[in-house]
Amino acid sequence: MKTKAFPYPAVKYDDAALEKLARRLRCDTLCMIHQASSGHPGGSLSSVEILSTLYYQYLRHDPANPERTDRDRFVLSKGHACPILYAILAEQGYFPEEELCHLRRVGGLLQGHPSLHIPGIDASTGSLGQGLSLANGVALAAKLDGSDLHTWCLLGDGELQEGQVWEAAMTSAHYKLDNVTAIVDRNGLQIDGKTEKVMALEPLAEKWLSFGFHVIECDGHSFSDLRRAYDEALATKGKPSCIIANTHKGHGVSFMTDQAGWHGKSPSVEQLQAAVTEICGDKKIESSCMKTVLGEVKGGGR
Amino acid sequence: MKTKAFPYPAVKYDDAALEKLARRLRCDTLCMIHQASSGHPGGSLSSVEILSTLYYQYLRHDPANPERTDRDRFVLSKGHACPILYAILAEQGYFPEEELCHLRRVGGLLQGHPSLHIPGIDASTGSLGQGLSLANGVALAAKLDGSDLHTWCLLGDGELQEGQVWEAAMTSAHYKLDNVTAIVDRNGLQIDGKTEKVMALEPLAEKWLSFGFHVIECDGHSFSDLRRAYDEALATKGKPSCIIANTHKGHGVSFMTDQAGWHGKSPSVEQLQAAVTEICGDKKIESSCMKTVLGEVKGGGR
Amino acid sequence: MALNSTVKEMRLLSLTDAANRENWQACKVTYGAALLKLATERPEVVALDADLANSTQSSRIRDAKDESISRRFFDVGISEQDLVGTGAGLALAGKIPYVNSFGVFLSGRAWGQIRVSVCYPNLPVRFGGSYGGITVGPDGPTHFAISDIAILRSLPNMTLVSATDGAQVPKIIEATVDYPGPVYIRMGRVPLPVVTTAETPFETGRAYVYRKGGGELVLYTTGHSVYDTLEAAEILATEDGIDPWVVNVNTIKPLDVDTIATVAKQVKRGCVVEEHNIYGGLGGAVAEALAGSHPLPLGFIGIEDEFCESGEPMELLREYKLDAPGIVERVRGYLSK
Amino acid sequence: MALNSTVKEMRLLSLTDAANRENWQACKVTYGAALLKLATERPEVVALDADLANSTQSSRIRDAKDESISRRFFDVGISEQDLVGTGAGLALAGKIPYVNSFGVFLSGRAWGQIRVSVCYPNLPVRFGGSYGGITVGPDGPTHFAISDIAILRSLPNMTLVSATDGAQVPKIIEATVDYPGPVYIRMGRVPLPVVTTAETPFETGRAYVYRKGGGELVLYTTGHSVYDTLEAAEILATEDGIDPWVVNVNTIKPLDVDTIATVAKQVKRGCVVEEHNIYGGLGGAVAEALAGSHPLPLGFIGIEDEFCESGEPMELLREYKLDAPGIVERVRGYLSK
Ligand SMILES: Cc1ncc(C[n+]2csc(CCOP(=O)(O)OP(=O)(O)O)c2C)c(N)n1
Ligand SMILES: Cc1ncc(C[n+]2csc(CCOP(=O)(O)OP(=O)(O)O)c2C)c(N)n1
Ligand SMILES: [Mg+2]
Ligand SMILES: [Mg+2]
Repeated sequence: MKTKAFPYPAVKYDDAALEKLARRLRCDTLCMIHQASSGHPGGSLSSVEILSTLYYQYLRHDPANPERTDRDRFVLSKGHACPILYAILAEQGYFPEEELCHLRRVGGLLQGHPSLHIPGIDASTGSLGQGLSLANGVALAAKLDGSDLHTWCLLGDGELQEGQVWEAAMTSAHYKLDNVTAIVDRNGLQIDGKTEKVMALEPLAEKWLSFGFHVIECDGHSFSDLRRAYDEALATKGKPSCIIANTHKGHGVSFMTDQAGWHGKSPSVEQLQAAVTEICGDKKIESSCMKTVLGEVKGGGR
Repeated sequence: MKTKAFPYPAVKYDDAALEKLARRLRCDTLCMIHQASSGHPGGSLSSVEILSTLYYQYLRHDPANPERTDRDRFVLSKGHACPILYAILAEQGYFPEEELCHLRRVGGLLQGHPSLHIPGIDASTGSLGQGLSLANGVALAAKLDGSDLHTWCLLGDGELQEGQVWEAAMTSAHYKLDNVTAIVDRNGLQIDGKTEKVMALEPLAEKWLSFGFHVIECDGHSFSDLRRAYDEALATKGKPSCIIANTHKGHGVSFMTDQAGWHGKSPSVEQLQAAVTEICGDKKIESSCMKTVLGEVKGGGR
Repeated sequence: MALNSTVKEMRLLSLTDAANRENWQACKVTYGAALLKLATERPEVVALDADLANSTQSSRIRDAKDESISRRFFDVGISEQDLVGTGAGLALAGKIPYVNSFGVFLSGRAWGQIRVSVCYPNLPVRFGGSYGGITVGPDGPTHFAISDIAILRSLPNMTLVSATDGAQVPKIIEATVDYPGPVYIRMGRVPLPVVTTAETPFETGRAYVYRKGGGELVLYTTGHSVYDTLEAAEILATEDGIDPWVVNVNTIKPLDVDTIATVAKQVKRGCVVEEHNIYGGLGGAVAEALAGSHPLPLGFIGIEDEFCESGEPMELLREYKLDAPGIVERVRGYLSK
Repeated sequence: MALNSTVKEMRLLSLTDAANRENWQACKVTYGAALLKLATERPEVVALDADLANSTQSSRIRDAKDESISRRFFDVGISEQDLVGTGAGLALAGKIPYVNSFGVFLSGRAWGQIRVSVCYPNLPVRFGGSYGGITVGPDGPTHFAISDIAILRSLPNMTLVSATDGAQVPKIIEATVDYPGPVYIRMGRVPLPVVTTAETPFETGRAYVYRKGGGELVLYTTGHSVYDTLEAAEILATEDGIDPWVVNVNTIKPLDVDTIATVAKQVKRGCVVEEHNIYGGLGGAVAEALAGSHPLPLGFIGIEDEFCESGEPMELLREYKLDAPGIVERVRGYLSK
């Protein structure tokens, strides 16, 4: 079925490259959210390794041909984490990096939640709980067409409280959609606090197991452990897989880590600078988004 | 908290009495549905023992005071099975038995699905998946009030495909609602066929377990086994219980048993007569509803 | 704009033929057949259901002998949210999904999914909204779809078509299959009079004058109320000397404001007749359109903001005064005010 | 019916004071405080949320120091269907539940539950519908509640109140706590101008004349569009010599047809101004009411059936021409047609 090779996944991204990239993507994400004065840093930062491993090493896709029908698909069911996804898509060339500076702004390309009209975005999301059904639909179509494309869907852990997720989980299993992988960003937090306190999800692996999934747990901040999980998911036949990726909300920025309060808050100038310093350490990283935003900041702008 | 004794549960209903009653309720149900020319015999017949055990031996309630605030509650989440519930409520005196003959008729009391304005009905249902949330709400209120009332909720197995059920299940468990018992009428059928073929539910016990319920399986047509299950549910503290009652759709009428086609079909005159003969055997049972409907039938009416 | 037609030009069945029960048709029967035909011709057509395949007749795809067709049917069980989402996913992958359930559950149990998963990305999902109105009958209030027009009409990108009768359904299917964006087709449950013929025109987005009248009154209507409204118009013409226009608002969104306003200009007053709540449905759409173009006094003949009760379909039309005699009575009441 | 009031009788804040940012209030702040007060006074009051307690400020109940209050808060997690159902169950057991979430999810992700679990049995559930309209802002289209009026208005038994400003919220809470049946209170998200004072009347089911005008134009409006509409009216009066009436349709359902029609009779034309889709919302309600009583040419000033885009709240009001200058521009456009 495949005719032309895909530029991604790309061999050049080894762990060192990914690691550097992840730092940059974290910075971009925070710069974007600072610039927008709103957005969701916590759940974006917890997904950085999950998404960069996926977008650079696994997902078969082509920024020059965003509509290629034989591409793999990614549905960001936890749509509020779109800053990190937008940062990746911009870095890969789906749209100009400049757009990152206009996140959530009138006239900008990048909406507060993912919209299908944005190049590289495979589904409109933001109303939680809807993504896995969409992924299933794509996967069913792929089976009909004899296509070997794979669909990936990233869900929040709090999001799993939406009943539609379990409706969709039944459907994935019933139709033996081994071309669907659900990834749960298990950061343990939702807006109102700890998931186990707001509305407990444990025993979570048992839930997915009893809904017919092959369940894989992994460290959601370790590239190698994520690869192990992704490989196992791709290798599992006859049933869908669910990867429970254990993460920390706000990972990479000490004062944001595991803090529910950083779910949907934009960092101040000082907080942004502190975060960038912490993320970059002595490594010099400068994306064009960072240049713009941090330049403005330094220049006393805004 | 209890002040006045409840007429139900009533000691006089031993197994022999219940058995006789169940035959009569089955006949009433079929007469009603025949008379209405529409309705749901299959899922009503599968719930006869579940409901008669509950309404005569467990549920604390008072037909003379349908609104007593300290009464137990029953939510028929699988609202389409209301004929059997209406038959019980009429037999217990909530409203005149005569009403059974006007099921689903303009001007009649008894709507096609349960409505709160009908005496004895504790919740409006019929749009599947909504009942357990209602039961939880009542149970939370009872906990606030220090009331020891118990809420029971009967769900269809196909109904468990509604995501709201799993949202509600999480809530029952999270708030440790040991005053809620969910009963699943596990008759294995939904409208489009076998549940396992349409949208598989197994492993069902594991699903409820993983959602934090104490799970009890039982024979849903055995009074004694149902009692064992109900007792165990009432005795379980600190978490909600789910009783998976294994049943047969259309139970009691051989040509309806395990037939998806009898989900929502009204029996013809001949079928009704055959069914009543089979149910009653040599026992002479004549409810006023049966008299009216079968009398009309014999008199060549309608 | 010139008035597009007269009854004759519309090539309708005579009301006598329409009243003949032998000619009555249930939308689901013609829908199922049309769907099967479409699936045979178009490999990208798929069908989904939520445990109501026999009722909606999407079972025609499921039970097709040809496995290349039957494999394009997906039952998701009793889960309307997942139903709509899965359909949207199939559309994302280039399919043309027909998503089926009872109107009340399809529109009302998955509204948030229709909004974000379908309408926002403007995907070509087709909704087979069977069991519209109160002629759903004995299942009662929980099953009546009498707010579906109101809640779908407010969704950007949504196209909302109302099937006049069973005979028109295949025509609607054919006309909308390649429509760019979501389409909801509202259909009745039981066999009902047929007024359209093979020659009666249907175009998405058009309203049609089904009866030319005098200067007094126009009756705007839709779906299976068209027949009863035509009947009522005859009675009013014969018995009251009022000669009403009848406009079939075949597509409720986008609304054919031109036709609606052009007819309004010919008359003193209008009534809107629909098997739907008087709030927010066709009545709302027509009132908005006319207030914006040619304000006309309007009477609203529909369900008067209540849940109603169980009953036989025809009995209910009588009870809620939506059969021809009921419409006549309500129009007279309106005119005498 | 005599016209109930004038601006003075309405005891509104002056527009200069209203424009002063120091006086602006967010509905959620006053809502949270009012809810806490109510819960303190009334033991049967309970509050529920679906993981948005800090945003809706139902957190005031959760975080109450008094445990006899805080125990009456229930978070059900991110599950709007269960949220509504659990609230309904609490009402079945005699409680007065305040059910909270963002308007778009509360009305749209649980519409089928609001219909069958709440409205059909007519239970006294109160919905705190915060984040109404597009002033939700940067979260964007998925989070805009611009169809909530349309989809709730079509539900029998539903009462739909629209908070004019933050100051009015406690008054609404007080007036509706014992209302027999469901009540939905639509509120804005961000701090916005306040026009009502402690003396401004609020009664469920009433619309109020907030500005008496001349014979040309009436502006019907609701919620936080009231301020901008009053501003626009001043501009139109000063610059265009049009002296518009402004009617605050404070309760959208049941509709105060009397007041709406009585004002209509004084003028040649009207416009409806709302932070909502022009289809099915207040515009639809007013168009229906006037078509049924006193047909008036109407212009519809709202969201023009689109999903809109992300932006800062004030920026969006400007972009979609729902701030005072935008309203003026659109009214002028309408009048020049
Ligand atoms: C249907 C719906 N309800 C509520 C919200 C508001 N909301 C946005 S994010 C969020 C919390 C999500 O928590 P989780 O899924 O754990 O995401 P993460 O921790 O990864 O950010 C909520 C309630 C929403 N977007 N959609
Ligand atoms: C939300 C909703 N979707 C669809 C239906 C139509 N419906 C009525 S009964 C039924 C099947 C129920 O199957 P199950 O829950 O197994 O009930 P039982 O077998 O006990 O009759 C369906 C799909 C409904 N009533 N509500
Ligand atoms: Mg989380
Ligand atoms: Mg069953």
